Amino acid sequence: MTRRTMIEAIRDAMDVMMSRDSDVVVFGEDVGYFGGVFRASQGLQAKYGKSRCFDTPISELGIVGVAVGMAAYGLKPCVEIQFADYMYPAYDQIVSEAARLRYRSNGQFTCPLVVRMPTGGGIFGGQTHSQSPEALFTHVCGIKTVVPSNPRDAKGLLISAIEDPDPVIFLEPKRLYNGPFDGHHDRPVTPWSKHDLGEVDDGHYAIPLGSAAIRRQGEAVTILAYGTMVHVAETAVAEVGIDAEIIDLRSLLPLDLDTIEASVKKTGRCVIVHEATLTSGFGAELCALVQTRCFYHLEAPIARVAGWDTPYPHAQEWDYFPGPARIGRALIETLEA
Amino acid sequence: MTRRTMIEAIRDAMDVMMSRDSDVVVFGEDVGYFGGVFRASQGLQAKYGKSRCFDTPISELGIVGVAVGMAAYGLKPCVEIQFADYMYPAYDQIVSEAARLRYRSNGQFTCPLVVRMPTGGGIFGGQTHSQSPEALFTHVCGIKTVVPSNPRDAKGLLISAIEDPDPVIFLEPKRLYNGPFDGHHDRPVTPWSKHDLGEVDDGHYAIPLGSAAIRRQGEAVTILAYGTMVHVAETAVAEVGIDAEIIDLRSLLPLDLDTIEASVKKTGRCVIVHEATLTSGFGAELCALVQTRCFYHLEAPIARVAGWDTPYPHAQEWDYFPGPARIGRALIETLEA
Amino acid sequence: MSDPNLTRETVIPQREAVQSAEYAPLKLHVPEPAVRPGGTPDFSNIRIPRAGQVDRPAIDVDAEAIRDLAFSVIRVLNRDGEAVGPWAGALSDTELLEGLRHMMILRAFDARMQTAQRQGKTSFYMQHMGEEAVSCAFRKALRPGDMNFPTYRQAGLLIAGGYSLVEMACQIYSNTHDPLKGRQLPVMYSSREHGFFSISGNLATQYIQAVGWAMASAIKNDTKIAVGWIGDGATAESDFHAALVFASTYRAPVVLNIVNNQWAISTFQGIARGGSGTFAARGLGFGIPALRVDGNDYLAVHAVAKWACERARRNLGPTLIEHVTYRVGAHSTSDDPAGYRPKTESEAWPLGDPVIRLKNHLIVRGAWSEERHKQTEAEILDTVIAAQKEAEGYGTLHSEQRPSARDMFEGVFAEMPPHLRRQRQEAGV
Amino acid sequence: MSDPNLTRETVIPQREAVQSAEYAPLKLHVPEPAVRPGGTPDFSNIRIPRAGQVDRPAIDVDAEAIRDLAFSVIRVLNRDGEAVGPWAGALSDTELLEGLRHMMILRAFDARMQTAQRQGKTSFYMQHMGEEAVSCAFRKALRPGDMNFPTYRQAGLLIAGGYSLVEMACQIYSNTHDPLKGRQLPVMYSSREHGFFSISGNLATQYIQAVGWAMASAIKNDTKIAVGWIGDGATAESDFHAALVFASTYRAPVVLNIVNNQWAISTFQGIARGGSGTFAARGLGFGIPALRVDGNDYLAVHAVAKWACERARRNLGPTLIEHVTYRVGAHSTSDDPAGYRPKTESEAWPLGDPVIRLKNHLIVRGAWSEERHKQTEAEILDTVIAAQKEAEGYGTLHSEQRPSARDMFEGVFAEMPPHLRRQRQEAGV
Ligand SMILES: Cc1ncc(C[n+]2csc(CCOP(=O)(O)OP(=O)(O)O)c2C)c(N)n1
Ligand SMILES: Cc1ncc(C[n+]2csc(CCOP(=O)(O)OP(=O)(O)O)c2C)c(N)n1
Ligand SMILES: [Mg+2]
Ligand SMILES: [Mg+2]
Repeated sequence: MTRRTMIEAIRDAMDVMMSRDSDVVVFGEDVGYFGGVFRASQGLQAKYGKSRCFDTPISELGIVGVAVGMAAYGLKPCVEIQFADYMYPAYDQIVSEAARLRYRSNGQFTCPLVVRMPTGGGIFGGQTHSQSPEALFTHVCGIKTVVPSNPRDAKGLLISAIEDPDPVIFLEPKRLYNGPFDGHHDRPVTPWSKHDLGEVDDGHYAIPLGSAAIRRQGEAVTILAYGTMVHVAETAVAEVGIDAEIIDLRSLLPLDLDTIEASVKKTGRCVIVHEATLTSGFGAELCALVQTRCFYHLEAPIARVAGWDTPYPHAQEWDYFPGPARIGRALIETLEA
Repeated sequence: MTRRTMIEAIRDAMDVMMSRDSDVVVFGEDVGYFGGVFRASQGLQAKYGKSRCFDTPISELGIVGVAVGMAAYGLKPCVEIQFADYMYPAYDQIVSEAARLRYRSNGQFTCPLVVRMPTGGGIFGGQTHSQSPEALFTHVCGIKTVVPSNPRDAKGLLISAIEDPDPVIFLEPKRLYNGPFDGHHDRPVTPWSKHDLGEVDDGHYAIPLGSAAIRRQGEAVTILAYGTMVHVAETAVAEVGIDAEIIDLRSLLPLDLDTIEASVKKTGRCVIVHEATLTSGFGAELCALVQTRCFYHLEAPIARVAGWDTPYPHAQEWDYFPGPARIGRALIETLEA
Repeated sequence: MSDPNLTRETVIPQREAVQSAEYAPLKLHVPEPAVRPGGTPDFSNIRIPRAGQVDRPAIDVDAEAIRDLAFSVIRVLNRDGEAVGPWAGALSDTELLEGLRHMMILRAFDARMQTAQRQGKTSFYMQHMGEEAVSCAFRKALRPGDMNFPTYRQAGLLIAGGYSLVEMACQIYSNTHDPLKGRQLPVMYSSREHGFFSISGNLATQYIQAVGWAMASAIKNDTKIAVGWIGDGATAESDFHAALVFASTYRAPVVLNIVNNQWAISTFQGIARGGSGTFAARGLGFGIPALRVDGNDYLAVHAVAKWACERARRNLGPTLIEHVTYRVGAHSTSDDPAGYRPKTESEAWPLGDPVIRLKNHLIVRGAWSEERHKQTEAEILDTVIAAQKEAEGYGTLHSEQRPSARDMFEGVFAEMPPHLRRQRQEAGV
Repeated sequence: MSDPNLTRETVIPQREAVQSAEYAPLKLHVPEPAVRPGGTPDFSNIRIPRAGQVDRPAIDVDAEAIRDLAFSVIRVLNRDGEAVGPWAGALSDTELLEGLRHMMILRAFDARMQTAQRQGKTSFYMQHMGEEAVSCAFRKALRPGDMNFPTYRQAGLLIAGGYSLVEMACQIYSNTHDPLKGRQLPVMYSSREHGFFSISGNLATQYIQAVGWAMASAIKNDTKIAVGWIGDGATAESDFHAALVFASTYRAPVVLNIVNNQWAISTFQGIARGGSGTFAARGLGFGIPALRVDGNDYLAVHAVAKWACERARRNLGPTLIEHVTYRVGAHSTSDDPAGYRPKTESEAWPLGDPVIRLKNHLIVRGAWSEERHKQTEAEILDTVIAAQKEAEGYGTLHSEQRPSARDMFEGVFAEMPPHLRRQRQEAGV
């Protein structure tokens, strides 16, 4: 057991898998010698050599494209897209190729591939360093989408992702890399070393994809969140003093619908939180599922708190970010409805 | 007033706009001399010359990329992506560029651009000639998404799209090009000449983006549909003999939420139908909006009937397609709930 | 620039008189093919070097040293049916006879399937007419374990690789024996065993994957190589660039083929090629050795393939090959070329027919005769018909015998996740 | 191949001994820069032709005829500070003094903003140190109405184009006077009026748009031209390929610049370039005239820019220019190069400093002196500080004076659709 930041936990997951399985290779822009702009792969090239961990040309299409070919050969590439905002050039290779290969070849070729990418705002990154494109992945059949909210999960989920026989999109909320974020940007940052979930087991362990974690038990309302928003929701709940149940989805597809359903049936109310723009965000799918499954248990409309339907602005970052105040308001409205 | 197929109506819209406005240019793969694989631009090169209507290299990125540059210059490009399934290479230019340009330049540069693309299945096109990617557009702020269901709308909406000062994605259900489709693939095809909405006004007329059309008035349940599914829903309603209200959304973003809300508040029940895969499809957003807006009026869970979460298969096309039987079943369940 | 494949369009002078002081209005240049329907096909402007003229460099040559090869055409069979020059001499009578047989099978199979589609037995078909030599000859330069990343017009790789015609037909018919369970459009074959990667309906995507597969082989210190395939039109796609960038940077053991059959549906090659003269020229911008070969010359394709594969196997890196050929038929069963090119254009095509040229060569060699050819044609037709019949016994697209709706839900993931299980249940299958 | 810009990596012999019969295991080649931190910077392997050596061809020259220019470096200023050769002589003393001034302003502005970022007045900054000549000199070859499609390292286009330093600083501070209303990351300027297209945070996307803009100009029979900008690293992106394809096909009136500053964040240029020797070589695969220029030589950049712009204006089509320069500073304020290259590498860079070289040239010309230079430096600093102060009067990023939340909702569309109006209402703004 070691105290680790989320970046260290992610690095550790790759390290563990590279040492266990010589088919695991790691590459991306600035990923090799330098170890990545967020330092996730620091030291891996020195440890495993240049043909297991290397720099690539700036071509997200190329990164995922060669990874698909490598995965078809039999390797297990774990590649980095420097920011999720830059995944679009690779989107065709993800959607039309990685996601479809097993199906269209009837299993002759498969694509055990992990695409890691930092997501979300909170670092004044403006519209091209802040996006949360998870809904663009959950709509695509044939890929899994994972969003960890803490170092312990990040490591266990990334190990599962690398071991998974199918392509996994691994979204890393960059605002959480160095510490949990309570949603108050004006308060000092808490480091992971001060947080329980910063305690990360050494060596190999896997957290299965498709199992949510209940971060807080509660009776009054169910909050569905993932990534950064788990922590922000915790703050909101503490601040409005409501007995909410907070579910950290961890994996959006496959989704742990049983846990969600049980909780909403218990509380009768549901608030969904994400940082991505509202319209057609993953919250819409969650909302649709919950209303179908729990229709007769719902005592209030399901609320969604999300990023506004605008690009992520630079100066107005905290007007955009769905912080504790907005979540708190939605909780109260949902309880009073 | 002339009887027109949907392809003819679309061609007519481009023709009308090209003759009114010398800034309108039309291009894409096979679009110039040949007039497009679906013949939408047939005759336009001959009429307006090679620099207003021309063939492009096979690069969807390039097609949309040059169109963004042209739009910034001041032209109004109306480009064709041969099949919606091939829009992914252009997705970055659509999401990161066309959709963001006005915002990030504070209106110095704008992007009055239309991207036409045939969507949907029903022609045994397999997984790469059948997709309906509308939800991948509705999640992106800064673009509008339109789906006509008949020749009259297609022309009026396309004219609005070309006149719109912002980028519009114009999705054309290819199964409707030659006639309305009742969802029974084994029955003879009805041509548009036999359908009221095949009567298309000559010359210029615009149907505003953001206004839905009520295709059938009804009291028992509201059906939300667009494109091909409007006609399939009509068949289903006729077959199960239910007094459903059928709303043809026509434009998904902007969305005519008022019409939807009024209808669901009246009927108390709602079935949403689309051909795209279920998870994170546009139906999820519709479902989320309806449950929030109409929560206290809903007497049954909102049902979604959609394509399964698999690639669109070739041989099992009609197992995949959400036909009248599945819609009918959902209607009955919703009424009996 | 000596470009033996110039169409008339590129001969139009590119220069305009330089005007003084003020600037004249700009004009958009839109390339046009030499002739359109109604015109008389004319390839007289295409300069084809005589067979045997082009040098055969050492495999470890520098790309720069052979840049002329990107603007010439390597040819082995001359007008008299003889194999001449430094690229000749690699294949025995037996091998050549086998090659002829493969091309004849492909042609016969195409004809049958084309008709089957017209008869409503399937939805779609794409034939190879005129391009048979490219994939058939290339396949014979490969070794077991090598992997092709083909487009939809390289079924010759399967036929020359010994894949079963019955399985091919079953895939086309989407029947109960379709190895791909009805999921894929006809001709979108896949056979890992035969070194044939699953075809994507999306153009070009597989080109960069070929490079990735080759890089994987190098990472694992394997000896297998990868082969990428792309059409002239599809070279405009992004994946083509990515492939060249990555292949060049990591010196991937890959052969990158461009099949220039002059057309991309209705669009002539000049639109994708722009001002470069040839497609092979693209490789020069990356320091990748680039060759053009007579794609209708079985011996030339094979010799160039061998050369390039040997480079890859010796860890000397990628090679780009432009196969100059002509798409004689329609783009697919959904296309009619009469709308965009003269009907008789294929007859004017100066590189002839690959089957006839190899047949003539074998006759000149004394290893073949018109009679034996006719006889073989008949035999092959019987074989193909038998395979077709067998496949039809397992069903055709609109028959009752077809893959099940259950098959539709399988294989999206290795293990079916709960939401898909629920959907399958809802579908009642 | 004569490549004056070879790093040591490319000198390693590419050939391996050809082995017989069985094949040796393949190996992945991963290019490496000549030196890493701890090593001694060494550019001795970079061959720089003497100034004045490279011919100046006619503007209607064939791309093929000048392919050597893609492997050489056009230089005007020699070691003694004289302007020599066929590319010299275009600029007057006044013009050169103005150019010097622009570069000095850019450098001073960079220094102040860099510090402002460290002081927390904004979130991020990117400087131009070492590359000032490229954008400052290029701008002077343009005419009113021409449009640049820049990356984040061409602020010289704005400064040399007369854009206000105050507005630049306001954009960087995201304050109440930010012309982009706080929506964009610092340095992502936009000024249509100054021929400066809105910068995208996404690399390369604007390259193909430049081609589209140029095509539009040609379609409208206008006389304006477009200029694309891209970094060495970003040439690997797909948009680069699309731009070359479309520019080549439609002979778009566009100049396509590659600023090769040797680094892409931590990645040396050899990763993006692969085996091609130079980036300019990419143009040869498209029949696009391609030139390399000493990017630290104001006169050379200007002369080459003029040549290429003239081509575009005369409807002669696109030109590709590789500007050979060096990124002296960190990639951005988020970066520290000590982690990936020797600290003193910039001092070893053989093409010198663009400001000093132009200064020396002006002194040699008798139009300048060390004193006047110092004096001007001080004046410029005052001007820049005054602009900065004025901007700070309108607020800095974390101050109270900033664009409103209302501004966040505006401008997504020309007219705000109902769902956004609802959201703005919900936000209470
Ligand atoms: C990404 C993508 N865009 C467009 C298409 C539609 N399409 C199918 S084949 C084709 C022409 C391809 O021409 P070429 O590459 O020359 O190959 P050929 O058919 O001549 O063998 C086009 C445009 C596609 N399949 N994929
Ligand atoms: C599509 C995309 N991918 C990745 C990035 C992250 N990124 C920003 S700058 C940069 C390096 C660019 O290097 P180069 O093109 O050489 O330009 P330079 O910074 O040297 O001027 C990278 C990888 C990005 N902005 N956009
Ligand atoms: Mg072709
Ligand atoms: Mg650079």
